[in-house]
Amino acid sequence: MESEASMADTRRPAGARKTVKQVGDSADVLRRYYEQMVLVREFELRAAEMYARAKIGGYCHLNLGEEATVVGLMSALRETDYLYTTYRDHGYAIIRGMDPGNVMAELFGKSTGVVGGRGGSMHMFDLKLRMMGGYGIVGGQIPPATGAAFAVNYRGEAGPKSEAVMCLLGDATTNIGAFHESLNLAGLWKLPIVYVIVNNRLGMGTPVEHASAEPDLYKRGCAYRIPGVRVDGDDPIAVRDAALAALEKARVERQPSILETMSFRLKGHSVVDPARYRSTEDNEEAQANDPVPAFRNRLIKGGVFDAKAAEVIHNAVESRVTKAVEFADSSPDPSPDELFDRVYATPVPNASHAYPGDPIMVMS
Amino acid sequence: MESEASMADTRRPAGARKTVKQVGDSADVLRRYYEQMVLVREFELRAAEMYARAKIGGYCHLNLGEEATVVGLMSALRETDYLYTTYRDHGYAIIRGMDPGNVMAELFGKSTGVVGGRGGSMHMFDLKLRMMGGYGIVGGQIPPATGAAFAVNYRGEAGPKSEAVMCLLGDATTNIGAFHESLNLAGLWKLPIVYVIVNNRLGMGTPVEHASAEPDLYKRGCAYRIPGVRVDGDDPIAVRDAALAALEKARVERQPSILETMSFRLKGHSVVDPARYRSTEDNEEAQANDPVPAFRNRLIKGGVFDAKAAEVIHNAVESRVTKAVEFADSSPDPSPDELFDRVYATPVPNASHAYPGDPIMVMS
Amino acid sequence: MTEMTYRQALNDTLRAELTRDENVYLIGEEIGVFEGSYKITAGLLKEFGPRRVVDTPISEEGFTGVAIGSAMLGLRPVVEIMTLNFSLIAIDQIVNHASKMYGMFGGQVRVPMVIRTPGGSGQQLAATHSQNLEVWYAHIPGLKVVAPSNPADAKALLTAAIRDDDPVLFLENLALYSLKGEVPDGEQVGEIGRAAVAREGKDLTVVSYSRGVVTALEVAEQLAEEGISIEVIDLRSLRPLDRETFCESVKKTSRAVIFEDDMLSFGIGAEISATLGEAVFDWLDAPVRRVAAAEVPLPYSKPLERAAMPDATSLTKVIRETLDASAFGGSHHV
Amino acid sequence: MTEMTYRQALNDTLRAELTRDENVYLIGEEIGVFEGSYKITAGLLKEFGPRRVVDTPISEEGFTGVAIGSAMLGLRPVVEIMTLNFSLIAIDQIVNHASKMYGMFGGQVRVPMVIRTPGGSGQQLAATHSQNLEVWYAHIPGLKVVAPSNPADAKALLTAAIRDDDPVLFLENLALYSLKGEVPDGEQVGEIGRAAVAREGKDLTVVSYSRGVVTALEVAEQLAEEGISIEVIDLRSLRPLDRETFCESVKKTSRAVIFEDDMLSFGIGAEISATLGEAVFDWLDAPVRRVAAAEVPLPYSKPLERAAMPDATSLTKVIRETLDASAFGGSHHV
Ligand SMILES: Cc1ncc(C[n+]2csc(CCOP(=O)(O)OP(=O)(O)O)c2C)c(N)n1
Ligand SMILES: Cc1ncc(C[n+]2csc(CCOP(=O)(O)OP(=O)(O)O)c2C)c(N)n1
Ligand SMILES: [Mg+2]
Ligand SMILES: [Mg+2]
Repeated sequence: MESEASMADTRRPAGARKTVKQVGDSADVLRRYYEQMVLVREFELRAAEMYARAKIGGYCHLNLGEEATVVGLMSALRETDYLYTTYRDHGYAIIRGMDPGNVMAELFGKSTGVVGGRGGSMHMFDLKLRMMGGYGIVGGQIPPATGAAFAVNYRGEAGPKSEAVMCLLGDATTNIGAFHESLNLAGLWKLPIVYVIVNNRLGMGTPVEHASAEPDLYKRGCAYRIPGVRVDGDDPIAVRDAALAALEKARVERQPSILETMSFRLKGHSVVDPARYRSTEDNEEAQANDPVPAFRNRLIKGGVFDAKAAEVIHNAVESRVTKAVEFADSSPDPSPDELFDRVYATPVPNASHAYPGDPIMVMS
Repeated sequence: MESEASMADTRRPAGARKTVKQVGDSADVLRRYYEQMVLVREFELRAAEMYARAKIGGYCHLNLGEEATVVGLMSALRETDYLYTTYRDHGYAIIRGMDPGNVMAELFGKSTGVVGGRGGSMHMFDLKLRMMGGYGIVGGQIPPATGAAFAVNYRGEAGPKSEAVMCLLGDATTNIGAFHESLNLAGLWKLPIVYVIVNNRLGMGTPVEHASAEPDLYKRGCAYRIPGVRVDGDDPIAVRDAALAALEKARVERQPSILETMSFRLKGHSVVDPARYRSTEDNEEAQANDPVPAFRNRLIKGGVFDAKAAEVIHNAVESRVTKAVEFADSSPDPSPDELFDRVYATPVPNASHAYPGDPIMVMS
Repeated sequence: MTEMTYRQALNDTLRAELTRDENVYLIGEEIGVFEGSYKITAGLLKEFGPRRVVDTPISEEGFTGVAIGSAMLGLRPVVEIMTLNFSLIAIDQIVNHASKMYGMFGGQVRVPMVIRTPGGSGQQLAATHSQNLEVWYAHIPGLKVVAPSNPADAKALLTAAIRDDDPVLFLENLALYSLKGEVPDGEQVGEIGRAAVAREGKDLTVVSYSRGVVTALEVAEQLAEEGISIEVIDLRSLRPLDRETFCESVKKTSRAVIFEDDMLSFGIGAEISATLGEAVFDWLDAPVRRVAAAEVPLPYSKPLERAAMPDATSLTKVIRETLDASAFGGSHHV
Repeated sequence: MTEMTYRQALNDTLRAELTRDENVYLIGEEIGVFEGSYKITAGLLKEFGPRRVVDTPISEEGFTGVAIGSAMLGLRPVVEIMTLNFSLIAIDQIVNHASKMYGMFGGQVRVPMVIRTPGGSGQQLAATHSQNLEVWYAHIPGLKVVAPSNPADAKALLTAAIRDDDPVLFLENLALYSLKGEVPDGEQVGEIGRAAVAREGKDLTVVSYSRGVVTALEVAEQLAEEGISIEVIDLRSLRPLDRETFCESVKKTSRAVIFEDDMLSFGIGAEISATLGEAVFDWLDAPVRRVAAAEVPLPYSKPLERAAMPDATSLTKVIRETLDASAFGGSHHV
């Protein structure tokens, strides 16, 4: 019925996740997913370590606990699709295709970083990969992502070959005005976009129920006739399949939708947050739902690999992350004389190139 | 069911409006409502005339077509309640209790205006009457109105004697971020407020369906578990009764709600808008639904008064409006030496009192 | 050359750019069916259709951000924000996003967009609808800000802004829309970042921009009759700021007055005056004065509004005081 | 007197005002359970409960507006906006509403509220999270803006701001929170609108505010060893701006340098310099120079960030250049 957008919670108890046989993906695919999840996990643990060793500065938000969501979402995207993320973006950047070395180098602020050391942790970007950026202003990415979908619509026909846009946002971000204005425009103009609400139950220290008057976030599209689906964010397969369906709707029907992935934040909001505000129960629940060992055991149970093979994958990933750190560490800092290289795309006269303390102009 | 806020369209075809007997109000009450509707109508027509004669400047938005809504809403409010309106505020100001002379004087920019000539058409305000202002920034009144409800909650108990807040907004204003953030806070914190969406089918030249992805605006509270009711805005009784019920919910249950009143804008967006973008059918439909003659006929049919008595009311109102104009016209302009009287409520040293061209300071 | 209004110059330029480049589109409130609050886009919806001329809901933050995202993918949106006052709702998208992306993302992505919006006071629109906040935008790296004062510059600078690969805030003014002037025919691409000598003179320099230039030229004309020769500098571009042009002028005249519609403290004139104080210190014969608006929420009442706004009278007064302060005895003395 | 950090001074003051006046309440993101992003409100939720210490969703525009409305009814909210950068989302409520109401509504309604928010760069937070936009607010009539540079002023000015009946933007700085200083015990009510002579001197005046004052005092201390006597003016209040105090200082020293963390063009220093250029023109022995940030979206990389920010080295350099420009040969000459 036109006026009632469909809303569905597709989760099943963790125990009842589909077996490897049921999902029917090849062993190679499942192994790759596991490897990618481990890569995100190891990269983030190392990033935390490097932050503690002051190799990384500023804010640093990790995907720990979000690995299955990262892998599920990224495997649903095509090369031709566009991705907008939040500041919690390392894992997405890597699985979308950035070299972990360049991502780590960005964290180190080096000239070999994905944006030359200008953005840091919150601002991974790669135009070729259509990874359109991490964004540090809560909700700031939603209008531009909606605009990317507008551009796709402006240029191309709807259909199975159409490009589409995926816009990530956190649970707490559904309470900001930009979310409302953007979803209304997407619903009104029928834009090819999927808004993925990565629900890790917390916005910094605030639980969803204390932030959103409608805590079933996948239902919040009701005000725009935008359908919503809630999925188990700890299951990469479930996330992938739900994302594929939502992207298909975007490509073919130009129907924007909400996909809410339910997972847990295993650590603090950022590396410097001890998260004292979390109860032991909360922490235990989060740890109990750690998606990495869960997926590992599922694959072992399904006979995709055995513990030893998993160990081999793990070690290979570790050395890859070690290489990334070495690359970042040995890369040069950007030079101060490059300070004014990136102010304007189109040069114009009289743009200021003054360093602090320079005379405003030299008159003769 | 907790997660499903109730949404109801209570309208009946105009022909099937309740008869005077069915509504059961005393003849005095009904006569007063009619008189008030005529007062708004005549005041606005005169304001348009005065604008044409350059007695009024700036923007000027009229309540023509909104008279039944104005009277219905204002009769539901108690003296102790707080009212926030849009820039389309003349009628609300007058029926809330401001003297038409002072309102007209404000339009004339005179020192006897309700805000001393500083605000003009869009900014009627009277603290004693708890008319907390007309607001010219679309949606700008919604967060402060929500804050007024927050203050009521902060100070007083819920219950039938509680104060409540009424916040008016136009149909097109439901698409701005401030609407979303405010309703989420009201729903989350259970604030005593009624958001009245005065739906006149248009935002300037834009029909509701071209602005809102959910054109049934009373349903837009679904994203905050806020219930909504749609009512016939051309029927003062229906509006009043729906507003009373919503206010009661706010007082007793601290349940915020949406009340959508359906009416028609009889003229352009503002006095200078010829509304060429409207089709003849649209205009005819609007005129056919003019609430003033409709209510007049209803009262005549119901035996509340006859055509002659209605005429008498009309003439009395006209001379009252004429007096208002005379008062405004004969009132003095504010004097330029008062320019700096209203910058700060708490005086502080070094506040600038410089007129254009004054030296920045006199050094000796 | 054709004589036309500032409004017409804008309308013609938008039409020309829409025709020239399929990636150019217009987006904003009431620009299509309503033909624009101030009729700048009149006729364009009929001519180019709803794909190229996009009416939006009242969602400044949303549609400005949509324009940004579409520009990231190579479209060239021209956004209309109904008045500068409403840009506050979109300012996070303009300042924290559009202006930062090229630099923060390492030069990988360009944001070729124009935000057209009228500022201006003096229309009795009261405090919230009469602001001149261009100085806010002029302070922001990554953004370009232009404020043409006449139809010819409006055409040339709007063309340049649309073809520029950075976000450009294009400041119009309610009081300029009906102003007439000669406009060169055919394609005219102005240069962002250059001021103009709007009138040559040798006794004193008046620096202004947008609507202020019109008043400055009137005053210069009148004072010329008394043998006082005023040079008028039209900044045209507020960011980048062409310091050289107005500094060279003041080196010649040795006296400067700044005329601006915004409020004095921390306004546009402050930067002009500070620049002069540093760069041409040795050439100045008198203190640099600013003629700007009184610092109050602008009242609706006409007499109060007039009292708060700078005008020809206050400008003339300050010019005379500045000349007196430097013992000026008329052009023949110089 | 007790020595404490800037953070502690704020925390103590909030506690004292919450205790003193039932109408005072705190509202903002993560100020309760999380105890504040920068721990300014640590312990206050436990002490005063959720009615007085209100955690909000991420809705800067919404909760700032809620604070405004509650202030219209007589409450005295103290809003925390996590950083100045995020105030852009609430700026329509702050500038178009809170700042306009008292004047626009004819003085009928007061809006007694404080908006606490830290600005500041130098934390490697990159372009969107490192801005110093206080000049925007300093330009707005109806608003008051203070920017204390030390714990004692933080206490006195926050107390004054909470008791003031107008909206006050209270600017903090990430780099100041852990700064220690002597704070007078007991109630201290500062005066909004007054600058301070942070250090007396006679050769040159450095005008600064907030974090910049700390650097200015360090530099003054070092130069003193060379017999160069620097007077340091701490503006403290950006609106109203205490022009008299810094003008009197420069009349005495005849030389001025402005030190600011924001970007040079159209920054805070522009107004200071313009004021000096007009008001003490005849007393100036050298051009007024400004030491401010480079005009780029601030990069994350530490070396690039450092290169873009003003510091003791650039300030010292410009002080020396200013002294040389006026043939200064050391205090003994004066
Ligand atoms: C406009 C704005 N307000 C506040 C912040 C500070 N902040 C950064 S992340 C965050 C919490 C966001 O939570 P959520 O959306 O659930 O995403 P998560 O961090 O859990 O992935 C806040 C409040 C910000 N960056 N931008
Ligand atoms: C933030 C903002 N954007 C745009 C405007 C210009 N504007 C004034 S009224 C209006 C239409 C509002 O329509 P609606 O909410 O339906 O109220 P109505 O005028 O129909 O009563 C617009 C776009 C404004 N005042 N503020
Ligand atoms: Mg979260
Ligand atoms: Mg409407």
